[in-house]
Amino acid sequence: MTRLRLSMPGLDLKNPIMPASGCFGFGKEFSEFYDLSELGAVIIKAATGETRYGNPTPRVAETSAGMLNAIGLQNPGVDRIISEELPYLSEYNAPVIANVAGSTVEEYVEVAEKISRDHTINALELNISCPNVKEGGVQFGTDAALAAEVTRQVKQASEVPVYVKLSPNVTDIVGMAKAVEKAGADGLSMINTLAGMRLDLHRRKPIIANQTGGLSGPAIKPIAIRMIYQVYQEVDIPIIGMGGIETVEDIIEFLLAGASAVAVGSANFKNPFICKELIDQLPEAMERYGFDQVEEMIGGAHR
Amino acid sequence: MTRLRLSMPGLDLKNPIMPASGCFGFGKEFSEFYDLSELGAVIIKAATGETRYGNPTPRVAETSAGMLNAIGLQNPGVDRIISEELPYLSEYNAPVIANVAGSTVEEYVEVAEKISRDHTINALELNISCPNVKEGGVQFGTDAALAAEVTRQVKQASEVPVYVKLSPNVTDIVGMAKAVEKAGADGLSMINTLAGMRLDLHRRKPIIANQTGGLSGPAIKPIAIRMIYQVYQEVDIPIIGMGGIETVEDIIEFLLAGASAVAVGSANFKNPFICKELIDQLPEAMERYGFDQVEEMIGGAHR
Amino acid sequence: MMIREEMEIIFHERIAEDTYRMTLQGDLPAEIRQPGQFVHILIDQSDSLRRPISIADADTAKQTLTILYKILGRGTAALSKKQSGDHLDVLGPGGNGFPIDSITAERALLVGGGIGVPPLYYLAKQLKEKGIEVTTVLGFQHEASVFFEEEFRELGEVFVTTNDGSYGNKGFVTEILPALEGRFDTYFSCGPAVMLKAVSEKLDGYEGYLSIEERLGCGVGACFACVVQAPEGDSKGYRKICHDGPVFRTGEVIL
Amino acid sequence: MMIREEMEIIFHERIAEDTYRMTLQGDLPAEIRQPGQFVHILIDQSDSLRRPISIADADTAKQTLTILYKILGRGTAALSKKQSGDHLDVLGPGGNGFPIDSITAERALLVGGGIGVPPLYYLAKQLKEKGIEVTTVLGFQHEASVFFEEEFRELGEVFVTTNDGSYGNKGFVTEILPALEGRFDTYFSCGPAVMLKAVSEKLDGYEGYLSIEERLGCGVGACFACVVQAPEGDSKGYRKICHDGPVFRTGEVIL
Ligand SMILES: Cc1cc2nc3c(=O)[nH]c(=O)nc-3n(C[C@H](O)[C@H](O)[C@H](O)COP(=O)(O)OP(=O)(O)OC[C@H]3O[C@@H](n4cnc5c(N)ncnc54)[C@H](O)[C@@H]3O)c2cc1C
Ligand SMILES: Cc1cc2nc3c(=O)[nH]c(=O)nc-3n(C[C@H](O)[C@H](O)[C@H](O)COP(=O)(O)OP(=O)(O)OC[C@H]3O[C@@H](n4cnc5c(N)ncnc54)[C@H](O)[C@@H]3O)c2cc1C
Ligand SMILES: Cc1cc2nc3c(=O)[nH]c(=O)nc-3n(C[C@H](O)[C@H](O)[C@H](O)COP(=O)(O)O)c2cc1C
Ligand SMILES: Cc1cc2nc3c(=O)[nH]c(=O)nc-3n(C[C@H](O)[C@H](O)[C@H](O)COP(=O)(O)O)c2cc1C
Ligand code: FES
Ligand code: FES
Repeated sequence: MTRLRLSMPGLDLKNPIMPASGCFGFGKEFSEFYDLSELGAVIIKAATGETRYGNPTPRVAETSAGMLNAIGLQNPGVDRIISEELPYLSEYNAPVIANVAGSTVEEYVEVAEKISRDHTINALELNISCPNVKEGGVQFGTDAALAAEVTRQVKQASEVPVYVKLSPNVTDIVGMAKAVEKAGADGLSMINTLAGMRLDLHRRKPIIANQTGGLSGPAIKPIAIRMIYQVYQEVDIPIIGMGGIETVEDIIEFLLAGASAVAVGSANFKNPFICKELIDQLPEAMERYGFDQVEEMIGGAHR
Repeated sequence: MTRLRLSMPGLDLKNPIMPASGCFGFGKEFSEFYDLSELGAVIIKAATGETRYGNPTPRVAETSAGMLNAIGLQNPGVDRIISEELPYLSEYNAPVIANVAGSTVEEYVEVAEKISRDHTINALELNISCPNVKEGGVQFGTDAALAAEVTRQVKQASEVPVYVKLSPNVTDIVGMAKAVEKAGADGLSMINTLAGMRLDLHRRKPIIANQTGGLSGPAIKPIAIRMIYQVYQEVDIPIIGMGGIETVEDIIEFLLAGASAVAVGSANFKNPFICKELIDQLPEAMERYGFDQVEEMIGGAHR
Repeated sequence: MMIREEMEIIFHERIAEDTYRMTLQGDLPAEIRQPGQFVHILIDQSDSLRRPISIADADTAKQTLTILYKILGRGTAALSKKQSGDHLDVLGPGGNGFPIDSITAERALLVGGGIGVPPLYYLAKQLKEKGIEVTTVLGFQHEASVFFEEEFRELGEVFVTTNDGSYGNKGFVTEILPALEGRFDTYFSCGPAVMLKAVSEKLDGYEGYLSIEERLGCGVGACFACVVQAPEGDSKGYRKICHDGPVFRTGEVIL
Repeated sequence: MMIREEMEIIFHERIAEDTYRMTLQGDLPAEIRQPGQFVHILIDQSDSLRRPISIADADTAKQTLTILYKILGRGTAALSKKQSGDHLDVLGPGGNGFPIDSITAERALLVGGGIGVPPLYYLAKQLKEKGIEVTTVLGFQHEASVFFEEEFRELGEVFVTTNDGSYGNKGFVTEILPALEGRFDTYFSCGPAVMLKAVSEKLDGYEGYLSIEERLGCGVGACFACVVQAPEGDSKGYRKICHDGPVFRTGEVIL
């Protein structure tokens, strides 16, 4: 299957498909459904400096062709992720990308320093775009100067390449992308969720206890494709694309727009086998659209 | 049906339901489906200073629970709208809101001046948020200072109240809302479409000839609800809510979030009778959720 | 008048490669004014846009209309899964078709390409009824995609071309046209944009009517999704395919 | 092991106000380990989230399982429209149920409220099989919403309460509990959060198991949508309802 291979900074991928952060935990649950070694890579749940309990429940709600979530970065903290979660993942033959979050630049740096030194980790995904916690880095994701600053410092602290995950909740996505590229980002990851809300008509209150949640799923795909298409034209670093992927056609669309690889998020909830199924289906779909190698598809809509 | 009545600056509405700009032309076509006098109001297609032909076709594409459009503000120009389109609408007993667009402040002012003097027009909707034309005012919709400036000048030129239609493609919707309120807006209209894209996998190019288009439909409803909820808390002017409305439950959700009235856009394409059907269904739905008057619902989620 | 109704599917069958014939029953057929009009179908309630499909035949007595469609994408694929007895949300009839009442021709030439063939069938039947002689040229990709040759043959002479020559004459419909010079006074054509352009250039000078396609939004003339430019000097500058068309007299719009 | 399969609906019937019973057939029932586990159903392929529904009964020989559900919103309303012969995309069985193998009670009390009743039925059957005496208290809103009283009666004594007194005893299930003091050594409860809280306070001191509900995301333990806090001092600090639960021993989580 060399047709599906590709390389990105820090990542030798046997295929361009990986689960998105927060939608796959630390992999254990999904390893009961299929062999994680089949995956292009695994992006694990956000790690913060300390244990976080996250937001009150309800934390999820369905919307038309999408869902809202406000988990609030619940995680056991970087130390316990390293000691309790990574050993299990290291048994599989798939690169691991650690999603790094924090409330301050110092926290980002601390997490990046610690987790990037674990031999299981091949790259970091710098999460400056979680819309669901006040102290969750969203300010870093909507201000280009702050984004550049945290990128610069994390880049210095990290032993592995750093992909910066961009927030779509901004006026100027290209400006954000260029700012973090200039600050040293090795790649981009886009998009995170859009801030949204749903009301419970009976209770007359937001369904999500946190009031707002992040919108994901097919509903946001056109926004993701637009942003990746625009950013691809303006930066020279590779993009991991995500936002509403459910089919192999979606994957081809992301690659044509400019992504080098893709992550599948909410669709894992509908179908826990989705990543494996998409990997199996990709070669045939590539043929249908006249592609031999994954690399031919990347940015294909710009030629 | 006094239960459905409500007043907003310049608008005495017999019910809170109106078709959204651009999705109802100038009303003529829909008058074959039902009596336009049943509508709360009619928001007509954008008017610019001169005739505009708009973008090349294709101009629309379907997406999951939504659609993209890039009409490009095609319209016969303000003079011909006044002479050829408004007389027909004036025969109906429904307030008319004129959507005003332009490339320069001067053009906005010219259109506002002319059209607000027509006796058919009860209010203006200042469209600073069309994402589909380079020279279409989108710069006014993403920069708070520019938005305030065009609002101020149009407000001066207009004989009728001015509702400013906000773009959701911004980092800080509350900041935009406050800026135009301070500049004299009588009300807000939100949201316009989100910039999006879909690729044709066979042609390997965007489906929409203009490349990007505006995303509308149920897909964007959670974003609209979130923005209206946030803005309602920070401004004192009424909001016309829109974005993905298809059912009476959707309408109640918009009102609870903070809208005083709602506009129905893309849903007119699925079902040309939708506005009338929603008006007919609203009283029963209000009862189901324990409301007697429309006004009780407005901002209900904030109490 | 356009109406919206849940029409019942009473017949549905594959008739060629990826091509289906479906008969729908309801009140809508009584509203059809002209051949060349279309119905606007909401295939699934969760779709955001309807799909326009030409009326290929109609029987007002039986309250039925027939459509012929080809699977091109998600919508038409979903349509092909529907079964007799199912109901479809149909809006129509839409647009202005071929001006059958004012046609004064004695001999008509019909030129259809691929899935542009359907509206010509209902037209051919009505031309024949008016006593007008009908000659038809049908172009397809290859043998497997040919349909309705027999049906047209019952109404007049038929020439079939396929791009690869696997059936009928090899080549494009335009290659047949020179041989037909002098055998018609008015022509009617429907098919892909490139074909319409080539046909109208080849048949320059004849009275001609073209049925044009574009991605539609509302389908009722309100959204400006479907405009096509009118020639310089036209006072409006454009036409709406869904409302002014889909049928235009040659020269009325720029192809 | 959890599997995902298209199960066939072989029985579907309304059994009370807005309340339905559905039997599904497939390979999944063979994987059930405990009463109290749930299936996670994708009602329509266009939905974004599955809906968790408790396994109310199962027959491994016949390869069937039964669910009982109430229409509460869009998903359950759509589920109620499905017909025998249709297929459902089911993931399961999920979670940890009632630890039936390690229960040493001699007399069990089951307390179910509304649509929390279903998992208790499969539990009651298995308790009875183990020779454990079963007493059941079922609480409903009003007469029209009462279901499965007879089914439980075949397994032991049953008390029914309705909020408005239109059937059985008037009031909440908790009002019956004092009268049952001394007639059980372990209790099992499922129902709305407020009821569980009241029941566990009333029955403080008894060994008890509670089945808890929350809006789920993945349903497999990966997304942290469904957490519930554990008492101070717990090393993890939380439990996942979909994975560690939905059944917890009293005191394991904060209600
Ligand atoms: C007035 C009118 C009459 C028509 N009559 C017929 C008919 O009788 N039989 C028939 O099979 N088709 C007809 N079409 C075309 C038909 O509407 C499209 O094939 C259909 O909408 C495609 O929907 P989809 O979801 O399957 O494809 P999509 O997934 O939307 O698109 C797949 C491909 O189909 C093509 N396509 C999409 N929309 C159109 C369109 N409006 N016109 C042409 N091609 C399109 C594009 O090449 C696109 O890449 C007609 C179109 C118009 C405007
Ligand atoms: C482990 C578990 C087992 C369950 N077993 C059953 C069962 O056997 N029978 C049954 O009828 N229901 C059961 N439920 C509840 C069921 O999942 C919800 O009623 C259903 O998901 C609602 O979906 P909907 O689309 O109809 O409602 P929605 O439109 O999503 O919501 C409508 C209302 O339903 C309620 N609701 C939504 N999700 C849940 C939830 N997860 N738990 C409780 N209430 C909810 C809320 O009050 C909401 O306002 C169970 C839930 C869990 C977590
Ligand atoms: C339940 C849930 C939890 C998520 N948690 C994280 C997270 O911890 N870190 C992060 O960077 N993104 C997180 N995301 C965002 C996803 O990684 C992804 O960017 C987004 O969901 C869009 O992809 P999708 O539409 O395929 O879900 C989360 C998304 C969901 C739905
Ligand atoms: C085809 C189309 C044309 C539109 N034209 C305009 C316009 O001219 N002026 C404007 O302010 N908004 C325009 N809009 C935006 C709508 O008025 C509305 O804000 C948006 O579509 C969200 O509502 P919806 O989801 O109900 O469609 C247009 C939308 C569509 C789909
Ligand atoms: S499709 Fe809307 S005007 Fe033609
Ligand atoms: S629902 Fe995802 S962890 Fe429980």
